Amino acid sequence: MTRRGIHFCMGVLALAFLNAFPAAAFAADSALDTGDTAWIITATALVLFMTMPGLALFYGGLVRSQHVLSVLMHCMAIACLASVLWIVGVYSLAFGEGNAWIGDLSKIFLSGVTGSTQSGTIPEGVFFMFQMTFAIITPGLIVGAFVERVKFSAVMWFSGLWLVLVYAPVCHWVWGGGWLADMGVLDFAGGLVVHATAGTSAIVFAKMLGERKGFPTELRPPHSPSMTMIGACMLWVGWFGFNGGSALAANGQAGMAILVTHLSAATASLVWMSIEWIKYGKPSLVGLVTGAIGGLATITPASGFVGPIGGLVYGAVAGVVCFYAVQLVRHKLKIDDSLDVFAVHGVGGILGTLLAAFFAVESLGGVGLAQDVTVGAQFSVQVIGVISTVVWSAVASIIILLAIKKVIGLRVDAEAEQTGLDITSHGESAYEY
Amino acid sequence: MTRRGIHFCMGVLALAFLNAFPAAAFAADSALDTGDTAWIITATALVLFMTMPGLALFYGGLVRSQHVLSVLMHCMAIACLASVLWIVGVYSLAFGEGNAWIGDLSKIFLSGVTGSTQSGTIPEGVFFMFQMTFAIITPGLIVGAFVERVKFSAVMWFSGLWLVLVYAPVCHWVWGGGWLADMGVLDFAGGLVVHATAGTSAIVFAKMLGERKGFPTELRPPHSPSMTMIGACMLWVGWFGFNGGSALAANGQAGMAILVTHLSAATASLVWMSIEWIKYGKPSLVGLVTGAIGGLATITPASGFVGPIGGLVYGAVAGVVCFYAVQLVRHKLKIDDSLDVFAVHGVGGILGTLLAAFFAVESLGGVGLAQDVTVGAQFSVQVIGVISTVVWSAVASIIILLAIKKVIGLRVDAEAEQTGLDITSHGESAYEY
Amino acid sequence: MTRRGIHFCMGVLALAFLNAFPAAAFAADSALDTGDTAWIITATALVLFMTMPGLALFYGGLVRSQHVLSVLMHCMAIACLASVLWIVGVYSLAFGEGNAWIGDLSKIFLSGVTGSTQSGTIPEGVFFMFQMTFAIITPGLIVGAFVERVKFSAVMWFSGLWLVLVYAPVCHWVWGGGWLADMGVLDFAGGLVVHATAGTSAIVFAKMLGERKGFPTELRPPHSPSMTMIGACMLWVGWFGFNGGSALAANGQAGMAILVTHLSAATASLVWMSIEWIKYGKPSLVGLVTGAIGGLATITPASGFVGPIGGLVYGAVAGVVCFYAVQLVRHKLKIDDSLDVFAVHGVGGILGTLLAAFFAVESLGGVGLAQDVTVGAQFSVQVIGVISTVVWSAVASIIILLAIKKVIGLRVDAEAEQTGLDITSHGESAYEY
Amino acid sequence: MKFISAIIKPHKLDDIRNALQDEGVHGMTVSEVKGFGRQGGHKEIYRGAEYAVNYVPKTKIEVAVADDIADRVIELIRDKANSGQIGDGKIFVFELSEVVRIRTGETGGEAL
Amino acid sequence: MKFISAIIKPHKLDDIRNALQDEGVHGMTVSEVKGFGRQGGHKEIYRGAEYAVNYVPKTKIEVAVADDIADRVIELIRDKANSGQIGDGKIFVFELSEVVRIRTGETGGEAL
Amino acid sequence: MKFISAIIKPHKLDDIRNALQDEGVHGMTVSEVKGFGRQGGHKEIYRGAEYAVNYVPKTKIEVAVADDIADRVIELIRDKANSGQIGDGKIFVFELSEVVRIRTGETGGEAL
Ligand SMILES: Nc1ncnc2c1ncn2[C@@H]1O[C@H](COP(=O)(O)OP(=O)(O)O)[C@@H](O)[C@H]1O
Ligand SMILES: Nc1ncnc2c1ncn2[C@@H]1O[C@H](COP(=O)(O)OP(=O)(O)O)[C@@H](O)[C@H]1O
Ligand SMILES: Nc1ncnc2c1ncn2[C@@H]1O[C@H](COP(=O)(O)OP(=O)(O)O)[C@@H](O)[C@H]1O
Repeated sequence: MTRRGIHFCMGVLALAFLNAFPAAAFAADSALDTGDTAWIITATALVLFMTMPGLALFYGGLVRSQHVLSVLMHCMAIACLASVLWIVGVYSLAFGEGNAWIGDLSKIFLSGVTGSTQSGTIPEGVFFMFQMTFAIITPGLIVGAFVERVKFSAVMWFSGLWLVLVYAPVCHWVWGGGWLADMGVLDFAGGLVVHATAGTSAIVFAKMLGERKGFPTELRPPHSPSMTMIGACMLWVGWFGFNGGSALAANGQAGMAILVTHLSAATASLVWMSIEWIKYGKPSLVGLVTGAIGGLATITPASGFVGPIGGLVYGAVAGVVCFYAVQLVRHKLKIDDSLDVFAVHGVGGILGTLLAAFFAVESLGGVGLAQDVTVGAQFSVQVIGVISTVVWSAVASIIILLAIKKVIGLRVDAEAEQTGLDITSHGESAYEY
Repeated sequence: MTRRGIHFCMGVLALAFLNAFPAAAFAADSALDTGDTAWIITATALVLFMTMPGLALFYGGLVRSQHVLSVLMHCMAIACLASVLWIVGVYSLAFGEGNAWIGDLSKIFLSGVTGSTQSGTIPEGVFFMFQMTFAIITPGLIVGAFVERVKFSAVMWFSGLWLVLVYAPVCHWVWGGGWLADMGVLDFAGGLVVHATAGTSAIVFAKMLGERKGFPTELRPPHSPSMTMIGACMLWVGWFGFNGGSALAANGQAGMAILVTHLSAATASLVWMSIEWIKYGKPSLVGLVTGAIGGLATITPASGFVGPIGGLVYGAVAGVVCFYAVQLVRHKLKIDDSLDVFAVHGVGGILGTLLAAFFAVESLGGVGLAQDVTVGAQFSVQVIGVISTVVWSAVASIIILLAIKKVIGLRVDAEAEQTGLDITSHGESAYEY
Repeated sequence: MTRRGIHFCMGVLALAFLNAFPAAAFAADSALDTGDTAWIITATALVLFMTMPGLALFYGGLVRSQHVLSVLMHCMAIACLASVLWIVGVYSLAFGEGNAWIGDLSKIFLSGVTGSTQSGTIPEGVFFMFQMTFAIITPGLIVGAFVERVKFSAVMWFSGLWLVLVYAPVCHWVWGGGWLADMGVLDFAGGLVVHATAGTSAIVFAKMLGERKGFPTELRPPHSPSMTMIGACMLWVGWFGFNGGSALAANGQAGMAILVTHLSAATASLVWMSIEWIKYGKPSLVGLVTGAIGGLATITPASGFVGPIGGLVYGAVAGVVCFYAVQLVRHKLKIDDSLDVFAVHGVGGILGTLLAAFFAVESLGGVGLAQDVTVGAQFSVQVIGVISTVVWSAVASIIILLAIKKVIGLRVDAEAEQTGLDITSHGESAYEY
Repeated sequence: MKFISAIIKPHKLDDIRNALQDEGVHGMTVSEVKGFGRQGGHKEIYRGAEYAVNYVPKTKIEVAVADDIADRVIELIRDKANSGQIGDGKIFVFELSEVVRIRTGETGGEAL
Repeated sequence: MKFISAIIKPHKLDDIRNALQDEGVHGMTVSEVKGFGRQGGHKEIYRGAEYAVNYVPKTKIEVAVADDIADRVIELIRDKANSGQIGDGKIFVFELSEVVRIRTGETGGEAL
Repeated sequence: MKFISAIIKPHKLDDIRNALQDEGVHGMTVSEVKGFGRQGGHKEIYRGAEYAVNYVPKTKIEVAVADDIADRVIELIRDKANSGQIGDGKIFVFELSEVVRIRTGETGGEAL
C-alpha cells in the first residue's frame, strides 16, 4: 500500500464523506477493479495529453513566431526527462515510505513492482503512471516564465534538479504521507503540489533571468491565438483526468470532481471575458482561455471536496483574482513572468487551497471537514501548507538557479533572442511556407 | 431515477432487444458500476472535446483568415455559457420530472445531488455532465450559419435564449420523458434533439441575418483545410462518446453504436469523395470530411438500434443526400448558411431519424422495434417527431432573433465584415507571423 | 471465441505469467466486464485518433507546404477505405477460423455478430473495432514513403489490395491463430503485424516509385515542425491504447504495457536528442519526436512481456539504431523513403520483435517465456517471424505495385510534383492567408 | 512606359482589379505589405497588457503601362481606392526603362 | 546601374539563382507575390461550390546590376524562366540612381 | 523626389522607423523578403540529413522622400542598419516621377 493510500485513509477518508462514497478503498487486499483501472489509465492518457501537446501549444501560441518551436521543445524534453527521472528515483522519493520529510529509495527503478502489484483497486504500475503525468506537467508549467530568452541546457538542468529538490519533497509532504498530510491539509489534485510550486518557482526564475528586450511596452502580440486556444482546450478536457483521476476510482467523487472542475473553468472564462468586455470593449479569445486556466488551477486543490455551488463560486473568484494578479505582476512588480505562470497558476493554486477550508464544509455544499475539525483549524493548516510550499519552492529554486547561472549560464545572447531560439538553439524554423 | 431512465425503460428497453443486452438496468437501486462510470466519464470528455476544440477548428478552417478567431471564440463562449445555464436551470427543465412538455425546477443548481446520488448505474453528476456536453455542442453547431458577419453580443444572447426555449423543451420531449418519448419516438443520440434543432435554427438564423458580401459567387476558399480536417477528426472520434455514451453503459449496445457510427462516417466520406472525383475530377479533403460529418449526423438517431449493414447503408445515403442538400441550399434557396449547418446536420439528423423506423427492424440487422409496433406506425411517430421539432425550432428561433435584432442588432457593419471580426470584435489577429 | 482468443490462450496465457495476472480469461462463457469494455472502447478511440489526425499531422508537417493536404487526404481516405474493407471481409480473413495461412469468410459483413456477441470479456463489436483501428493505421504508415509525388488513385488501389494481400494474412499468422501463433511467436501489439509489414512495404514502394526531384541534397526542410510535434504527441498518447489495449482488458498487464511503452518513448527521445546535440550542436524538435516514434515502434511487440528496465533499454537501443538506420537508408541505400518509414517503423518493429526473446525473460524483469522454452528457441521463432513477414510483405507489395504501375501509373508528372499535389490532385491549398 | 506602384487598403483590391481590366490592362502584380503612415496601427490587449501593433496591413499593386494610358490608370486607381479616410494610401509612378515578356521575348510596349 | 525586377513562376527560382551566380551576380532579393495576367487563376471547388482564385502565386526577383552586364542578366533570366507557356512572367528594368552597401558605406558600382 | 528601397536585417526595423519619424518622414512601407547575398543561408538538419536554406530572411523598407532630405534619410538608414557584419543589406535609390495621395488627390511633394 502506497503512502498516498495511507494519506488518503488518514486525511481524507476519515472525513465525514466516508459514508458518502462506496469504499473506494486502498486496502492492499481489495480486488483489482477493472472499472477503476480503466478510468485511471484513461486519466493518465488525458493528463499526459495536457502537457504533450496541450500545454506546449497553449504556451507556443503566446510567444513570437521565431520562438514557438523552442517552447514546444522545452515541454517535450522536460516530459521525457521527468519520465525517466520518475522511474529512476523521484517516484520513490515522493511515494516511498521514508519519513515525514521525504520518501526513501525502496522503489527506485520500480523495484519489486510487477503487473500484479496493486495500489488500492488498481495496478501500482497505473498509479505510478498517473502520478508521473503530474511530475511531467509541473516543471512544464514553469516554461511560461522563461520563454524567448532561456538557454536550452539551463532548462534541462533546472527541470531535473527541481524535480528532485522541490517536487519530490512537497509531493511527499502532501500526498506521500508526509507532515502536511499528517496535519490533514486538503489538496485534492495539486493546488500545492503542482500549482503553488510551479508558480512560485516560475516567478523566481523570471526575476533571476531578467526580462525580454522590449518588456513591458514594446512586446509583440501572441503569434497564434488559435494555437493557444487548442492548447487550452486540451488542458481543460485533460483536467478531467487530472482532478477526476485523483479520486483514483471511477466513482461519485470522481464524477463530482469533474463537475466542479468544469463549472469553475466555465465561470472563470465568462468572468474574465466580461471584465475585458467592460474594460476594453473587446472580449478576447486569449483572455477567455486564460480565465479558463485560472479557474481550473484554482479549483484543483478543492475539486474532490466541494459541491456544484462551490464550483461556480471558485470560478467567479478565480476569474477576478487572476485577472488582477496578472496586472500586478506585470505592471507593479515589473517581473517578466512572460506567460503569467505565477499570476495564473501560483495565485490560483494558493487561492484554491485556502478557500478549500471553507467550501469543503457541508453547509456550502461540500463533503464536510474531518470530524472535530473546525473551519478555522482547517484554514490554519491550509495556510501552513501554502507558506511552507511557497518558501521551500522559492528557496530551492534560487539555489538551483544560482548554481546553473554560475556553471553554464541562464540566458542566450541578445542576437539569439532577437533572431529566435528556434533557429539559434534548435536549428529549425516553424513556418516554412 | 431520471425521466430519461423512464423514457429508456418505456421506449427502448421495452423493445425487442431487451433480451439482447445484459440488463444494463436503470433501476434506482442498482449498484454503481465502475466500468459504466469509467466509460461515461470518458465519453463526457470526448463529447466536450468535440466542441472544444473540435467543432471550433472544423468551422474555423472554413472561414477566411480574418475571421477565424471569432469562430473559435463563438464556440468557446457558447460552451461556457451553456455550462453555467445547464446547472442554473436548463438541466432541470430538460430532465426534471415536470409534465409532457417541459421539466420542472426541482433540480436547479443540481439541488439535492451529491457525489453519492445515482442515475442508473452511474453517479448522477456524471449523467449531468454527459448531457451537458450535448447542450454545449448543439448551439455550437449553429455557429456555422452566421460566421464572418454576426455581432458577438447577438451570439451570446441567442445561444442563451435558445437553450432555454428550444433545447430544453425538445430534449424533454424526447429524452426527458415528454410526449415524444411517450409515443416511442426513436432518437438514440440526438437526431432530433441535437441535429434537427440546430440545423433548423441555423438556416433560419442565416436567412434573417442576410448573406455575406460576395455570396455566392465571389467567396474566398476555406483558409485552412488542415485546421478543418483536424476538427473533423476530433468530431469523428468524439462521436464515439456521443453515440456510444448514449447507451449510458459500457456494454454491447455501446459497442455496436460505435461500430455503426464509424461505418456510417467512413462510407459517407468515400461516397462524397467519389461524387467529387466523378463530377469535378478532384476529390478534396474538405469534401471528404464534410461527408464524414454528414454520415455521423445521420447515424446519430439510429446508432443504438441498427446493425453493421445499417451503418453502411446510412453512410451511403447520407453521403449522397447531404451532398445535394448543400447545392440546394446554396444555389436554389440561395441562403448563406455559410458552413452548411442545415444541409449537413439538419438534413442528416432528419434523414437518420426517419430511416430509423426501417433499419431498426431485425430483418435489416437492427435490434427490432417495440413489441406490436409496425414499421409504418414507427415511421409515423418519427415523422411527427421531425415535424414538431423542426416547427418548434424555427418558430422559437424567429422570435428570439426578432427580439435581438430589435434590441441590439444582429450584424456588424460592412467595414468590420471586410476587415474581419477578429480585429474588430475581439482585438486579436490569428496569424502574427 | 475468436482465433485471437485461442492464440492468446495457447501462445500467451500458457506462458509462465499465467499466475501473474488475474484470469483476464478469454473463455467464451465468461461474463461481460464493463471495466474491460470501457477500456477497450477508449483504446479504440485512442488508436483511431493516432491515424486521424495524429499520423496525418505527423507526416503533414514534414512535407513541403504545397503537399500537406495531400498527405492528410491520404491518411483520411485510407482510414475510410480500410474501415469498409474491414467489415466487408478483411476482418474475417484475419480473425475468422480458417487455416494456418488465412482466415475464412464466415464473418464477412460481421454476419452473426450482434450487440450481445462476446469476445472474451468484451463485446465482439468492440474487439472488431479495436482491431480495425490497427488495420487503419498500418497502411497509413506507408504514406510516409510516397509523399509529394504519388498519384492519389494509386494510393487508394495500393492500400486496398495491400490490406487483403499483406495485412490480412500476416495478421492471421500472428494474431488470428495461424502458423506463427502456433509456433509461439511473441508480438504483443504489432511489431510484425503492423511495423514490419508497413516498413518493408514502404521501402519497396519508395524504391519502385523513384525519388523526389532534388533528393537527397536539394530538399526543403519540413514546412511545419509544430504540426509534426502535435501529431507525434497524438501518436504517443494514442499508443497507450495501441499497446495497453492489446491486453484486451483493464488489468495489470495493460498497465505495465503502458508503462514500458512510455518509458521506451521517453528514453528514445532523449537519446536521439543527445545524439543530435553532440553531433550537430543543436537538438531539434523533429529529431526528438522522431526518436519518440522509434521508441514506440520498437517496444510495441514486447510491450506486454517486458518490465520497467526492459522499457528503458528498449528506448535506448531504439534511439541509437533508428537514428543510424535513417542515415543508412538515405545516404547509403539512397532510397527516398521520404519520411523514413522503414528506418523508424520497419527497423524498430523488427528490432523490438527480436529483442523480445531476451527481455521477456524473468531475470530481465519480463513476464517469462512459455514453459520449457529457452531464450534461444524463442529467438529462433522471432527470427522466423521477422523473415517470413518481411519477405511476404516485400513480394506482395512488388506484385501489387507492378500491377498498378501498368494499369494506372504510380506517379504524377514533374510539374504537378513541383506545383504541389494539393492543388493538382485535390484542388485545394493549405494556407490561404 | 510607366511603372505604377500603389499602396492601398486590402479590401479595395477587387474593385481596382475589375476597373483596370475594363480599361484593358491585363496584367498586375500584387503583394502584401505593412504600412506605416498617418493612419496609426492599433492596440491589441492581451491579458490586460497593451501590445502596440504599429503597422497597418496594406496591399501593394504594381502595374506597368504604356505612357499614354498611365494617367488614366492612375486616375482609376485613385478613384477606386479613395474612401476619403486616412490610410487610403499612395500611388508612386516610375519611369520604366524596359520590359520583356519572358514567354515570347517581346520587349517594350508589346510586352505589356 | 540597372535594377531588374522579374516576375517568374516559383519553381524556376532555383535555376535562375544558379545561373546568376555563375554569371558573377552575388546578390538578389526575392519575394512572394500574386500575379494577375493572361494566365487566369484556378477554380477551387468546396462542397460543390466554386470559389474563384483569380491570382496565380508568383515569385518576384529583384537584382541590381552594373549597366554593362544588365543585358546579359536579362537574357539569362529570360532564358531560364521561359517554358513557352502562358504565365511565364515579365521582366521590368529600371534606372538605378544610387546604391549603398550598408555594411561598408560603399556606393555605386562597388556596392553591387 | 526619390524613392528609397532598403534591404535590412529584420530586427533593425524598429530603430530605423523611429529614426525616420524623428526626421519628419511620416510614411513608409515594409515587406518581408528573402535575401540571397554574401551572407549565406544556414543549414537545417533534420533526422541527420542536411537541408540547405539558401536565403536569409530580410526586411524591405520603401520610403518616398523629397530630393532635399534624400541624402539625410539614406544616411540615417545606413547608420541604424549598420552592424558592420555581412548581411547588413543594401540601399537602392530611384527617381520617382510622380506621387499621388489617394485620399486627397494631392500630387508631388505635398503628397509625401
Ligand atoms: N513616404 C512614403 N513612402 C512609402 N510609403 C508611404 C509613404 N507615405 C505613406 N506610405 C504608405 O501609404 C500608406 C497610407 O498612408 P497614410 O499616411 O496612412 O494615409 P494618407 O495617405 O491617407 O494620409 C501607409 O500605410 C504607407 O504604407
Ligand atoms: N502590366 C503588368 N504589370 C505588372 N505585372 C504584370 C503585368 N503583366 C503581367 N504581369 C505579371 O506577370 C505575370 C505573368 O503574366 P501573364 O499575362 O500571365 O503571362 P505572359 O506574360 O506569359 O502572357 C502575371 O501573373 C503578373 O504577375
Ligand atoms: N545586387 C543585388 N540586388 C538586389 N539585392 C541585393 C543585391 N546584393 C545584395 N542584395 C540584398 O542585400 C542583402 C545583403 O547582402 P549581403 O551580400 O548578404 O551583405 P553585404 O551587403 O553586407 O555584403 C542580400 O540578402 C540581398 O537581399
